[in-house]
Amino acid sequence: MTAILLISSALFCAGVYGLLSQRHAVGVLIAIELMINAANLLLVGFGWRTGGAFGQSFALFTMAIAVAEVVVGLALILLMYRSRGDVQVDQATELAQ
Amino acid sequence: MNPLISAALVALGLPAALALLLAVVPKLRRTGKPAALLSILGSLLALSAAGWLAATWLHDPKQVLDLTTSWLPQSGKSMSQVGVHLDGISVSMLLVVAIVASCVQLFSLGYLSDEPAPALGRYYAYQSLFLFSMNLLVLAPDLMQLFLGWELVGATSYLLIGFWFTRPAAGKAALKAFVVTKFADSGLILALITLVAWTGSFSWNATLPAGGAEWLALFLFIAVMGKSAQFPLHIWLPDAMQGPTPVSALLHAATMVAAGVYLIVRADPIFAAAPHVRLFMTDLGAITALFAALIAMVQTDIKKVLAYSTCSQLGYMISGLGAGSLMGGYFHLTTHAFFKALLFLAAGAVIHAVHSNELSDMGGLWRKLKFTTVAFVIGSLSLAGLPGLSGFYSKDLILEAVHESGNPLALGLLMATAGLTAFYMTRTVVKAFFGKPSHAAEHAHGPGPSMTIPLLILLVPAIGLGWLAGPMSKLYGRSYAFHLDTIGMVTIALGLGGIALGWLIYGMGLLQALPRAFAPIARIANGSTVDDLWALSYSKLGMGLARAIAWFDRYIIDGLMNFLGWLFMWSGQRVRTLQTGNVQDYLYAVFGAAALIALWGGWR
Amino acid sequence: MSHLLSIIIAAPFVAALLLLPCRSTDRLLMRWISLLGSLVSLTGSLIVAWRYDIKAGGLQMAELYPLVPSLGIDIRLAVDGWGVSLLLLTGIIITTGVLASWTLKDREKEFFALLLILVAGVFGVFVCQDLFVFFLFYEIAVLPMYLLIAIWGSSNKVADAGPFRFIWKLFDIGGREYAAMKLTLMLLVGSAFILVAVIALYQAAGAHTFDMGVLGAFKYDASLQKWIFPLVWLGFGTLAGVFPFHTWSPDGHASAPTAVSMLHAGVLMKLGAFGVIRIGMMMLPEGAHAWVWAVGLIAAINVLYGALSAMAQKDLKYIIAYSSVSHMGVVMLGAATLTQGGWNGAVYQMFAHGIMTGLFFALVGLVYERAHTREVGKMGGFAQAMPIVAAFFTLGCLSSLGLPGTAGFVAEFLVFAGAWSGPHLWWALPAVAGAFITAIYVLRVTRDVFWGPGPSEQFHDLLDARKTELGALWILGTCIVLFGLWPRLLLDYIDPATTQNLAMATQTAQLTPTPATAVAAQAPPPVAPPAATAAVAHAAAGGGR
Amino acid sequence: MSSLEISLYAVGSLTLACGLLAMGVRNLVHALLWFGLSLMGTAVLFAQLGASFLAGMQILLYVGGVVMLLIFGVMLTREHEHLGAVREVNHRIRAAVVSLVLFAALVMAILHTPGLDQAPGLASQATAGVTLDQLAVALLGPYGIAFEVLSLLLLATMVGAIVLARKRDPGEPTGRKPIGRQNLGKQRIEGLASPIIALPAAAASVAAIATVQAPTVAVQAQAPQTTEPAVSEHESPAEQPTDDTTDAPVDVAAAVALSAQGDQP
Repeated sequence: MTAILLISSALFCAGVYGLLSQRHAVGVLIAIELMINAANLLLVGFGWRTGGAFGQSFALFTMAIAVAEVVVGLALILLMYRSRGDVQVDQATELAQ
Repeated sequence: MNPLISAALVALGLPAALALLLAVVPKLRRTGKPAALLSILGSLLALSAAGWLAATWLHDPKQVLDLTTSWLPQSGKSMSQVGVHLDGISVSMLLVVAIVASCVQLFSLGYLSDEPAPALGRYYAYQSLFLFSMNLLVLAPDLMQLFLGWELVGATSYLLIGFWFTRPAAGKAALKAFVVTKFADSGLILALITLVAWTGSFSWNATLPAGGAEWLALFLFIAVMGKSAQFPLHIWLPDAMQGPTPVSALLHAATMVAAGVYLIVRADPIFAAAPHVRLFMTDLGAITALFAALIAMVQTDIKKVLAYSTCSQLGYMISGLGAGSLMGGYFHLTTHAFFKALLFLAAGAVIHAVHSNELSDMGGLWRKLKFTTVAFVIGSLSLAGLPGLSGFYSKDLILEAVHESGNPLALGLLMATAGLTAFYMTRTVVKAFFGKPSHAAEHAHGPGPSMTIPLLILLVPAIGLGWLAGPMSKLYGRSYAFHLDTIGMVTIALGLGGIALGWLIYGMGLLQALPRAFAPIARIANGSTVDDLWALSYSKLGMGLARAIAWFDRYIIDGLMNFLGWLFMWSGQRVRTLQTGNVQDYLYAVFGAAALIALWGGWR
Repeated sequence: MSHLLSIIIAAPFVAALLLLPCRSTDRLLMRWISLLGSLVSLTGSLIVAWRYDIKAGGLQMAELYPLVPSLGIDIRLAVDGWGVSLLLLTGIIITTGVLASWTLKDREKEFFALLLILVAGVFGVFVCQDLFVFFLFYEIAVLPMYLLIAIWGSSNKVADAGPFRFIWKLFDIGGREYAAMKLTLMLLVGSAFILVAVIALYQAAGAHTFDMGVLGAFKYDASLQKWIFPLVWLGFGTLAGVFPFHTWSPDGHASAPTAVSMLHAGVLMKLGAFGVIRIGMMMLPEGAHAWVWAVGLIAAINVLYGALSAMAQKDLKYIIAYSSVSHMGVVMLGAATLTQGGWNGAVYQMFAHGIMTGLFFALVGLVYERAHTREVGKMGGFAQAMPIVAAFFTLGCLSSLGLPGTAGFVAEFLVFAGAWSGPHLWWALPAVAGAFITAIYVLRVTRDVFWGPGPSEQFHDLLDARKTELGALWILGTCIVLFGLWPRLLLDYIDPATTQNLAMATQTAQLTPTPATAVAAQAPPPVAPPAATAAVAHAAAGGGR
Repeated sequence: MSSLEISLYAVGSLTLACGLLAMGVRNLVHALLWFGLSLMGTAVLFAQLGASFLAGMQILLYVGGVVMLLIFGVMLTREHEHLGAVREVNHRIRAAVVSLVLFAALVMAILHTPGLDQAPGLASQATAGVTLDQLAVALLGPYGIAFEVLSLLLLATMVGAIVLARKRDPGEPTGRKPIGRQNLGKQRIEGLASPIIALPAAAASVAAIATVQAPTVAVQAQAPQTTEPAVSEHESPAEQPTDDTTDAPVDVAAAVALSAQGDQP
């Protein structure tokens, strides 16, 4: 179990690193996916440890949601590209205005 | 109700009702003459009531009548009473006030005949208000009501001095008069609150704690100094001559300024227990008397001469009261009220005739204004203390009292003043009525009946009141019989000498070196010196402090408040820069915080 | 149970609601609705005064409507003698205020609605006997002021100087938005203090009621009182213009439109002083005793400082505004004496100053409307064009400097006497001096504005007071003289109430030497932990606004 | 250390390496490929943990769907060519520090938690894996509601993605409409209309979800009817906010009108 936890947290932290260091919006999306994967791994891992179908069921749900999220995210990236002409996350500072 | 009290209430209430009527019915006020006649009628009715009362009291001076009602309740009890208090003093004062006021109101009708109707109505509204206020003061059963009247006469004085409000000088003089007397009245307020703190009432007969009387008397005397124009608070009185001359006669010579003397008479139990203050009063009164007389010597404005003379005579009264002679002070108040009112009204007739206050615009008027000349001369002689006229008796009383109190300094000053008084009055008389007529005097016209009748009425007491000293002394429970002693003779000699000197210098043109010798003294003593000091202390000290405080308030206190606001806005701006709008920066915060919290949790 | 008091409070509210459906062109209708609303309140106040049984004293005409029973919040209305006088004052001021703003020509509907809502709050404060609702009404009375000043106000220029000059770049100092914002912010900071105090009192008493009678009878722990009293004092004192938290007042009053200045200086500032006495001194007697030296000292500063500041002002409205600061100092001074005379005087001064300052602001509004300037130096000789205004202004001045025969005298004199017979004698001296300085500046203003040779040519359309304005002036002027000549009209109400209230304010002070055990027996359940208090405070703040 | 653990560590470190590479390389397409590899590694881990169905789904959905989608996204935005995907060095260092601290904290927490590796009571059964039957029963039985919600979510996602990504017609106005009095009235009515349509739809959805037994079809049949026409007729709602952000002070009336406009789905 420790192994799964360690691997999962390592993956998650890799995702965090990506999330903070990526400039391209798609890169950010990848990082998020990676983190979701780490979470999924954890779900499956705990499901494996305690038995029963709950871990896998929720992992499945998460997967579906993640896919949906990617779709919306991509649509947003497209929109961002259309309205701003680039997809640089560090350039998009409209929130400050 | 006792008919006597009803009469007093008439004297008190009728002017009040008239003043109210004229104030709230503008239509009536704007008619002018009818309003004036109404007011005069009111004063005459008040006069007859006062006359009846006085006649009653002449018969039985010991009688005391009171009608009071609670005015200020405190802790369920009455702290202050208002009403009427009738005794010999108040009744006699009431009569003096009523006579002078009636004469002045009558005189004003002629004097102000050129005024537009609304202004005339306004004038008579003020006059009625004044009569009410003065009677309120005179009939006061305790110090509180006296204070009410005291302040109200101050206010009417303010209104009447500023009657010609389009003249900047009038406005200035009114303001000055009010502010100076108000300053002094702070003393009276202090006296009142001290009295009520010690005794729980405002009665002047209350028993005071040991040594308390000195304080009280001092506080009271500060107020008297303002109202009765004692040095150095006399500065408002000469300026107050900006008002119409009848007003000067009534308020600033006969009645209002004498209120200070009346206050001391009323509060005698307090003053009697305060020997130090009395000593101070004697000296200050004497100083004022001489000082004002010196200034009067060099005045060129007939009203200013009379104003400084009033100051000087008030100094006499204060000095006499300080010496412990109630009778002297009060009797001089009475005689002075009449002859000074006479002088002022006669001066008013002159001013009305030549349209100028300046002595240089007069001269040789006796040919045109015979009766006025007679009135003025008799008034002057009475003032100068010529034996047989009323002023002589009262002045003599004061001098004797001061002599008896063993105060040679004050006595010397007062004697010198007696000589000076005769001198400057002679100067005025000669300059105004004899000698070469000026251009304006050539075209002078005599006064109408509404102006001569009051003069005639006032002549009677100005001449003969001295003989009433005996009956009046009964008011104080003392007997009085005139006797001539050394002091009296010296005074007569000084007075005659002053007259002679004045006649020599101004009438015959001899001894011209003497006025030139006086010039430096007069310059030093000139009224404007003290005035300038006050003005300087006001504009530099008072206004300077005020400006500094206003600046401090606007730029430091308020500045601090603004600074506080600025500080919040500034820190907001600083904190705002944390919001870069960059999502990743926010994520740094999120994950960084999460990491730190997790670490912290692990640590524990 | 009579509904008189609730009618008085509700009438302006209802009038404000009735204004809402009016079309903005129905000017006359809206004015009449406002006037009627205020007249109903005024008449109600007069009836209250008529029906109030002076002999019986105490709180009368009680009404009770449960509001939040679970917290013990009820709308409890009742009046004592003080309430009667202050109700009368408010009724007079709102009526004359509506009359004085009869000619307003800018968004009347909103103006009158806000004004009436505000005054409903004021009425509420004066008759409310429930601490929470008291606070609620207080806030209702304070908040509309922002809009009233920011929308209908006027601005003036303030030269930049002093160490904080750099702020001028940031704020429009002297502007009406600035004035409105400053006023609102300062008063709200004050009410935050009050709220803390209110919650603390509620918690400490532990009686689960906000009934001021119950809370007032409760003996709070002395140390608790000592820290709550300053909160109450500063909180309400800000509204009463206590130095150095008075700076909202000159700017606010100068910027506010006529009726708002009248109401604010005339009545609202009294709310502050009333709050200090009612909550601070009566419910926290020991706290008051511990702090009264500071209250009196600051009040003495207020009197002199306000008067001197007024003396140096060049703007007519600022002069009156600073004189309000000075006169409110007299109120606070009277309150601080904790004597019968002082309290009588304080309440009387609330009334007298309210009427007087109402008159002043009505007149200044008139002058400003006609002359289009407020700078004293530019005016002169107005008496010839507007004699009535000049006459009433002079009357106001005379009352302001405490001339006998005007209401101002009675009030000031009572305070002087109270201070002189109290424990701190010397307080009377600055008060007397303040009255003297007041005489200087008010009379100088009268002279500069109204006297002298006729007005210069730029003032060609100086009209004298017109119908409704004349009505307002007459009402106020009559009150000044009436209550000055015959103070018993009010003192008969005030004096017994003062006796009772003063007993509340001094009762525990005498009980101080009670043995510790007895105190412990009476002691409240331990004060709620700070966190809980804060949470409740927070919740109440959320609910209250 | 059991063999399972060793293999887990092995596969896990590979997965991690791929993930790190995906986050580190400058070329976005390369990064995507590394990401795909990392996903496959996760699938292997799933399989090792007895979730073979999930492993399959992982490869199908993620590697087959998501990575492909992302590659399309990269292609569409044509950004990868001239700019690196990662930020400057100092940013990367900062990011590394934060993530390492986070990792350290997590590791600390994990290592301090006792009893993680003790065999639980059900361990034997657990290692045997979950059958597909069990999973299916769980999904449609106890987790039925979640399942339904998920289907709605997917639908909404679909609609949203279409709306967002839809290319604007050249003739369509770009800014917000000028607000005149007449317009305002009309827009108000329209603004009122959209909640009138939307509210019953939402209510119906909630009702459908609340009753677990309710057939999925009913929900799906109702929702498109109400939302689809609105989408095709009006401006897209998400464009409105982006317009708003550009000009800061908005008149209250205008803001109200805008929000009314924006309410139209």
